[in-house]
Amino acid sequence: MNNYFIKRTGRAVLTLWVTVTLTFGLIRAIPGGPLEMLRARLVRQGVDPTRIDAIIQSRQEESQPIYVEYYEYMSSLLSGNLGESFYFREPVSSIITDALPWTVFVMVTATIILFAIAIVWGAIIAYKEGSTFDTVSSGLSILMSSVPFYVLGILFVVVLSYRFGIFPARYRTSPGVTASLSIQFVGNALYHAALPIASIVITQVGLQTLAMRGNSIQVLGEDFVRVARLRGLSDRRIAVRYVGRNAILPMYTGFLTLIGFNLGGSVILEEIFTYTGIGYYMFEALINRDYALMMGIFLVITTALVLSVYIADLTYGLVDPRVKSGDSSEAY
Amino acid sequence: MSMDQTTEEQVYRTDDPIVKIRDAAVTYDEGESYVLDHVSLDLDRGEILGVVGESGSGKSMLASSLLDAVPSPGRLTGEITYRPEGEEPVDVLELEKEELRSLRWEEISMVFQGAMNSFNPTMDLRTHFEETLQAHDADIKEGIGRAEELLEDLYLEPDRVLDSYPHELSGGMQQRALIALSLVLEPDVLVMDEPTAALDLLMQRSILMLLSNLQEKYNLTMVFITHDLPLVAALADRMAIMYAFRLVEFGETRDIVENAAHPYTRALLNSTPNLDAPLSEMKPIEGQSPAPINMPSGCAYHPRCPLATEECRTDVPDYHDVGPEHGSACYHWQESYDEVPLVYADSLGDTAGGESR
Amino acid sequence: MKHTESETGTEEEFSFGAAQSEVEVSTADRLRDIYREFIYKPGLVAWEDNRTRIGASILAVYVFIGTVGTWFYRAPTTNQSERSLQPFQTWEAPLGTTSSGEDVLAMAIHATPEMLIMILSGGIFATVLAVLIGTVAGYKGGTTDRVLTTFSDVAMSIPGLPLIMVLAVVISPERATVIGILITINYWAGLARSIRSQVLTIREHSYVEASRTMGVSTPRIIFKDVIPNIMPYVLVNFANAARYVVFASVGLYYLGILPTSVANWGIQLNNAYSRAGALSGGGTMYQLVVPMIAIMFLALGLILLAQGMDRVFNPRVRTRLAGESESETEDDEDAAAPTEVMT
Amino acid sequence: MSSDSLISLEDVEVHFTNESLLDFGDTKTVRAVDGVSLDVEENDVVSLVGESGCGKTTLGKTAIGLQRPTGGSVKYRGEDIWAIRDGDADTDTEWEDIRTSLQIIHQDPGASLNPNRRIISILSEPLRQVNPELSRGEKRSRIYSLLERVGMNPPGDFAERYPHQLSGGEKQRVALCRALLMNPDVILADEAISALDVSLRVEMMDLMLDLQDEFDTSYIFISHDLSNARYFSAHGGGKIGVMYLGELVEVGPAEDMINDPQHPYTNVLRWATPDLALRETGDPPMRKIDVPDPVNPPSGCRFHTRCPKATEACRQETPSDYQHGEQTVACFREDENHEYWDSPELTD
Amino acid sequence: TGGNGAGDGTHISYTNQVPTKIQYNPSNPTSYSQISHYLLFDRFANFNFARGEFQPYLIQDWQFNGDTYELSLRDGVTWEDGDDVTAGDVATQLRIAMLSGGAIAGFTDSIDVADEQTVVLNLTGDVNPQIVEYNVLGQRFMTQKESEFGEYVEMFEENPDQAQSEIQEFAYKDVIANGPFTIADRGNQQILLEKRDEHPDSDNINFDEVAFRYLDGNTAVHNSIGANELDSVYSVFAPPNVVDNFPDHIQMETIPGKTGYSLIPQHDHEHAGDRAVRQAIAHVLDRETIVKNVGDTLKQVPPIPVGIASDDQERWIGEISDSFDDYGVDAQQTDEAAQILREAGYSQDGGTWIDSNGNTVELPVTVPSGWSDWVTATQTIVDQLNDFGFEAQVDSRNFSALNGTTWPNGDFVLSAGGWLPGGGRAAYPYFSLHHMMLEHYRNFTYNYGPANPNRGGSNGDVTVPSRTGSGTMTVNPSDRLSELSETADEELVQEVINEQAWVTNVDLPMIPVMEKQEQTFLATDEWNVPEQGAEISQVRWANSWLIRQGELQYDG
Ligand SMILES: Nc1ncnc2c1ncn2[C@@H]1O[C@H](COP(=O)(O)OP(=O)(O)OP(=O)(O)O)[C@@H](O)[C@H]1O
Ligand SMILES: Nc1ncnc2c1ncn2[C@@H]1O[C@H](COP(=O)(O)OP(=O)(O)OP(=O)(O)O)[C@@H](O)[C@H]1O
Ligand SMILES: [Mg+2]
Ligand SMILES: [Mg+2]
Repeated sequence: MNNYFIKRTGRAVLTLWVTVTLTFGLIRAIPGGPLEMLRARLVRQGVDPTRIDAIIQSRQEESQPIYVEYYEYMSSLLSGNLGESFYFREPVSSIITDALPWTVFVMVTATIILFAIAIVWGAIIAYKEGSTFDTVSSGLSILMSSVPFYVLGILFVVVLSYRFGIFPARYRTSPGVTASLSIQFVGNALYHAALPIASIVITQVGLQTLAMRGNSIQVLGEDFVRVARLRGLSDRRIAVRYVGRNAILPMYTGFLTLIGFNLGGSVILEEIFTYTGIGYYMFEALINRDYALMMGIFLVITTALVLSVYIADLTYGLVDPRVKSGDSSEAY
Repeated sequence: MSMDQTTEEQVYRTDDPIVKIRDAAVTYDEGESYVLDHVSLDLDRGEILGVVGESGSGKSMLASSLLDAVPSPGRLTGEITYRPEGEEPVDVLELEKEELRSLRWEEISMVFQGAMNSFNPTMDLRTHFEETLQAHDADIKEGIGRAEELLEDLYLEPDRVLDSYPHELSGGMQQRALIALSLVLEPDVLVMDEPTAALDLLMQRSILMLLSNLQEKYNLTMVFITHDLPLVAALADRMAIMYAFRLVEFGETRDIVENAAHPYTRALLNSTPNLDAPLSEMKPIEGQSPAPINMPSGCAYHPRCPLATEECRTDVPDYHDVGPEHGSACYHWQESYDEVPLVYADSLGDTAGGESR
Repeated sequence: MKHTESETGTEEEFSFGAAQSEVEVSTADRLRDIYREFIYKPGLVAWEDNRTRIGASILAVYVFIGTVGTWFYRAPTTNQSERSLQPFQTWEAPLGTTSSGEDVLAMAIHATPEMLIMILSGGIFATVLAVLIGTVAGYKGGTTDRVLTTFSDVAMSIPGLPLIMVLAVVISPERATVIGILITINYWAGLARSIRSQVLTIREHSYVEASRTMGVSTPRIIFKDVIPNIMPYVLVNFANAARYVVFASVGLYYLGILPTSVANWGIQLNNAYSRAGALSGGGTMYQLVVPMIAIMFLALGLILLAQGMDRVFNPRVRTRLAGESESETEDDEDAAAPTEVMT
Repeated sequence: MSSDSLISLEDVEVHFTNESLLDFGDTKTVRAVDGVSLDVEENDVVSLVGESGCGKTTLGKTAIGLQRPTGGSVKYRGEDIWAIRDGDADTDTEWEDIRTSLQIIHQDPGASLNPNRRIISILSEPLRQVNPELSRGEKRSRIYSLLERVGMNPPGDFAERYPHQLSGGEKQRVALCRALLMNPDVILADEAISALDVSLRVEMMDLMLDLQDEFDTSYIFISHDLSNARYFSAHGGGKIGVMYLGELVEVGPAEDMINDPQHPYTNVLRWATPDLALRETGDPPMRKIDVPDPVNPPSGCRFHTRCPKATEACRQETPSDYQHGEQTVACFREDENHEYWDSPELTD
Repeated sequence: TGGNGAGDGTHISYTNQVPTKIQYNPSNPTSYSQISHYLLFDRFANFNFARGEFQPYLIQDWQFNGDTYELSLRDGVTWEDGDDVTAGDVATQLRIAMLSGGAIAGFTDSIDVADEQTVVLNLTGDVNPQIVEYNVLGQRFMTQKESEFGEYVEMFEENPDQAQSEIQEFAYKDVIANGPFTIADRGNQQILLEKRDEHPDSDNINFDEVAFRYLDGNTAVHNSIGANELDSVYSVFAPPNVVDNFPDHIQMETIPGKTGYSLIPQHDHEHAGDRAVRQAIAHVLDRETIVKNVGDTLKQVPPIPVGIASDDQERWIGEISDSFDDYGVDAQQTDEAAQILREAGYSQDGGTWIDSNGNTVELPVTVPSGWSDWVTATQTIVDQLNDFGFEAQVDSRNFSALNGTTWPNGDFVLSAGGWLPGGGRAAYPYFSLHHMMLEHYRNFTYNYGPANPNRGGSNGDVTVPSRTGSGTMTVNPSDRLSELSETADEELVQEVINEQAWVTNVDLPMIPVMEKQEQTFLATDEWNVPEQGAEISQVRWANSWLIRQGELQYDG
């Protein structure tokens, strides 16, 4: 279509490739390959030692020189094949297909909610700059940001799940609830996602609110807002079209990249809530040295990150008329 | 000093003022110091008034006062009366929020210093026009028609400009578009606060020229604020000179230029390069203008004034009648003629009113 | 160079008008200058702002605990007190003990120095690398820029937490410094990118051009003209990186991914969770709460400092508070540095 | 063009090719400076005037070696500075010497001083470059005496301040001091007074002119205000150049340019320069207000789209330089025999 | 009953595997079922830890006849598809085990089907019948039906490599059950079993469903127990304070884990390799305190540091236990330790022990990070060693690094490691002594002289003071254990065991510290179960075994 588009796409692809290669190398460097982990697991299962040796022996043949593995991995990647999970004995792609929607659901919902809150709250604080409300809100924002999301997650589990039993402590849905588009299913899924989402929202909303506050205060000081007031525009319109729009714009890329970032954070979050999304499997894969699965999930998260930055770059021109796509609108 | 307020007698009234300003004062610190120090002035119907002063002398405060739009947390006191033709006078500072909203832009509108930032960068210009019309319950179609005509009067292509975003226009074009926006509701009074400061001279002059055409066409009353005295000289009917938040001299433009009766005005005139005059020494004004927090006592200009006497140091001078409609807040206005000679005096005679090549 | 050719001429040229009496600058003066410039005034400004004041106090408490505190308070060992003591029962172990009789307070206190080292190393690593790459890329432009930008692009695209986890397993870091660096292994990238774009603007400033015109060397321009300008931003991000180090390290310890050779609140969390059954209502919540509070206050201190810090480096605010006069009032303070928000 | 001019520009072109500044897709070339020749002598003052965006700054920076021209040559004392820069020149002149000899003062007094450094530190920088052997005390005393010289008393007080503690005029003086401490041959004053209050401009210009004699420098003075340019050039005994869309349309001694402008565009500038004579402003002596797009400059004489005197010939053909007394003018009206006189006037 | 309102008597237990991923082919090591197969398939026999012997189940009787070993099947057991469970099925299962490298291959020539109900193992030469018994019956479930798995046996004969890999790949998910339950439903969160009325023991069961709910990690299980969501739990670790917090109706059963924490010395190390130092360490350790620190519901204290599991010491060496050194079960015997060290030429320098060369005795203890009970034990050990004057510290390392490099390379001074091989088998001293002296199952290269070469040893002799009186004795553990494995003579068995146990007690190839306890929890509110500690519950795992035996019944 045009120069910038092609260049930017090229760079995204290059980035992906380098990342894939790098992670491929890194993951191979993990001490204790899958076989050692398998041995450990068999020992724990009480399989008799001679059989363990036999099993390990028979699996040994599976490993190949690293460049062959790399070549094969890359070529099968290109054909859409992510390989098979060593631990789960299942195609990686099927594990990811099963897990990814849930993670995306939690993280995207959380990020959208937190931005929605941050934008409204931040704007209101900005309007009341200097008031007690401002002081209290800013203080609260800072306070909330000083809690790591997993700490809040643990607290939620302890208090809301274990102590009071208000929310479920684990799972994507209750046992026995099958996936369908029924209200029961959706409601159940939301119910189970409530705590993970809440722990992300609450711990991350503070800084975004402060950012929005800062942006809004800056915009409020702009001449065009003053002129708009003089022109007799309604306060509502000024708040939305003038202050809101211009203050939100700088947060747009932050929004997309935070989604990508949070996908990476799902490793801890899902572990705490036993939420079998990609983060959960990432952890399992790491523990079990399941290279293929690890790579697959790594790749998915990386792609999400690259993609979100890519989309941010390409679409920034659409949301901000000052920047035509292709101008210096890099997300970072 | 803030105690002595100008009395009614000292105001040079005009017959049919469209806006009467009495004792307008702006303070940012509960009256500790004033950034507009009790200014009284009449704005004649249909005239162009030029307000000239150094940076920070309170010009913008005066301009904002006319619309009761002093940036918060500033406090405006005094009396500002708007007298529409054939209707009851309106006390601007007493208006309800809604009334003020309709007074602004419909009756008195304003072009700001720095047009570059007067448009919402994320909205095209048509929307700016439409929302303004809408906010004042005007007919949008008719209004846009008027806007197109105005833009054309300002040498702009209406369609292109209306469909552009602010950043797609050059500074001069934005400035003209802003002028069109300020006139779209057909106000009676247009206040312009250094509308051209950021532009190059050619554009400034072009806009000035267009403004005088518009003023005739729409029968506008205009207040034109600038720090560039020669710029307004050709445009304004009357001029008001501000120094340190006060009005120090006012009068008809020709009177001011030829017979300035305040040492500050004269020094200002002297420091201005002048093309038509033979090359001679121009004289800068020594020293700096005061800040609101440490204003000199008495006449604020006395630390820089060659004529300053003890009196100047202690008492704020009243306005002295210098000529018809011409006042000067100086005890020594008469001496100033000789003590501060106008360096271009010689050139005035033969070129005044003459045609340029 | 010119001065060597026309030494005397230059001398003459400069000996104009009112001869200046000898201007003596003693070393003491310079030291006092430095003190005023880099300690007294920033301190004054910092103190003026509630956020920095509280933030700095909190951090000071941590530093105190991490240095002096570890000297005065006993190190944790097993069976130093009765097992599973609840908090506030005895002076011997004010915050209770674990099920193997370790003093919980001692554990929390003795985890502090390592955490501070981790923060420092991570923060310094991330910011120094980001500043280096960001400024060089931004200032140099061209191929250098393209290479460095691609490099940071890639670094940024690798998902941070998973990468750190993999690396943690690969190298099993045992030293706090290494862990700090590991955690910020790609944190710098985003920072480098935003520094780069700021440098792109700064390098167009006319004072930079003036320096170039004078033939000032590039490194000197970068250090004198460019970096001081991004300093507030960098420091804010140092604090943010530090907070990230706290969060990530504790998280990784909690998950049991980092070796337990370094004392850490995350290990306490992990113990409380997996051994003491704090989550299951074994009456051992205090073992969970103590490290949580330690983490949260440290993070709070860092955020407060970050939020308030940009003022310290703004010379405008600095001189105003230091009681020097200002002749101009019209310019506003520089807009606060944009806050890069990443957990 | 004499080769012993301090600086001589020959047929200089500066074209900016930008891929994404205006629109993505095909690249656009801004012809910021197009075929300009100009000499700056020792102790000379050359003022450049013209509308915003006409290329004054670009030309100025090219002249002092801050901008590499895409065509033509820039010579310093007869030697091509870019050849020296690239090490291609066969000469003793060092790039460092040239670099220190050509200095700049910027328009915005605020932006041209590093807000994080004290005045003393800002002013020490040039001495560091030129006289690195000076002791701290010596540097300080030189700076103090120069500060006194430009009227900043007491220097000790000013030296310890930060830029934001100075007024606009004072900042600009510091910028001037900084340039002077390099002991330069040429100072480019790019709109150096435009941002100052009217009352301060004259003072600043006078100061610069005073120092011109003391320091033996030449100035390239950029302004959009013809009267300032005249004041400066006339007092410095130099010339004024009028630029339009990257081209130099008229150059000549200051007084001649004011009193007897030849090019219609010079006339326009003259019209635009306000004075106190209270003439009726009248309509501008041009057909359009807005400047054409520098990416697609008009054919022929670039001014033809706005020129009140343009004819069909101006659209077709580019005028060459004509000599009118001491002025050099690029307009057909100087050539009495040109077909210009016969072609139909442009009206749109 | 369980939290999910299965008031009709669904027994809810837990699994720590993602239910959809569980598979039931024992030859496939990945995702092999950990609990549900206890109800889906009949086990050959069940080892009772209290009695120390197998209880017949699918295999009703077993007979050692010198060169054959005969197994007799229970009558009336059928597969879900209607077929009977036959000797052919049992033979298939055993053949696959033998062919795929199981320990059976070590003493079995071939496996024959004598008749519908009888399988005969033809033994190779002399073999200790106990060893055969443990290997054939231990932890074996009737899963590999001949009609389903028979092809692999053939394949093994033609192409062992292919067979090996194919059978390992085969994820047996659509199972044909033969136990009292079969799979009704699997979801992401639970696997649901329903009763099979055809099973001979189904009459013992008065409820229809068993659900294994997926719970990840001990804490989740603790909480579910606390929240009354589970009716039984197998093998979960709950420290005392957690157990104390469980509702009153939760009954805990423990069985010995037959494995546990010991310090494995690097015998090449100048200090750890010195018997005097090892004995000193053993004296210095207060095992009781260590176990208390870790949690006494989780661990038990081995009465004597010796190569025999704690509970089995009484049975095997009970009569002569007085002659063994217990090194102080609940005391830090520092005087004894100091004396031993002094005699061996060590001395104290400002509280710290140095050897005759003046080198400080530094004893870092390597432990897998994240194994929190082991880390706690290690910390306590290190503290005790430091108290005594050794320079010890915790050296915690990544488990995979330990497993992959540290242990196989012998890169440690003292390492935490298991001193028993685990499972019912470990109750027989042959296995535990073999594990301690010859071949540690986790690939520890600890360079103990008598150990097998692949563990850094040379199968050499060892000389120790004689147990009964003065003088010393020199034995070759490797040879003696071989003897043990090949004899059916009870006296010889006892003699070798006594002798080798003594060697481990004196020479301390490893220093046993504690033994793991496996906990099982049973809810008694709606379920009738035997009283706590009943002999019948001392099995793996009580919940499944009691159900089959009619000892766990719904009473809601
Ligand atoms: N928000 C404010 N708070 C305090 N003082 C203010 C504020 N805004 C303006 N001032 C002061 O009011 C005085 C007058 O300001 P004003 O803007 O009217 O000057 P001006 O004549 O328009 O100057 P310029 O030519 O620079 O626009 C100045 O001294 C300024 O510092
Ligand atoms: N670095 C650059 N890249 C691309 N285009 C440029 C660059 N610098 C200048 N230009 C363009 O070159 C033209 C001339 O610019 P220049 O700054 O020389 O004008 P000027 O006469 O100094 O204007 P002003 O009076 O506004 O300072 C303008 O159209 C400008 O947009
Ligand atoms: Mg103003
Ligand atoms: Mg310019």
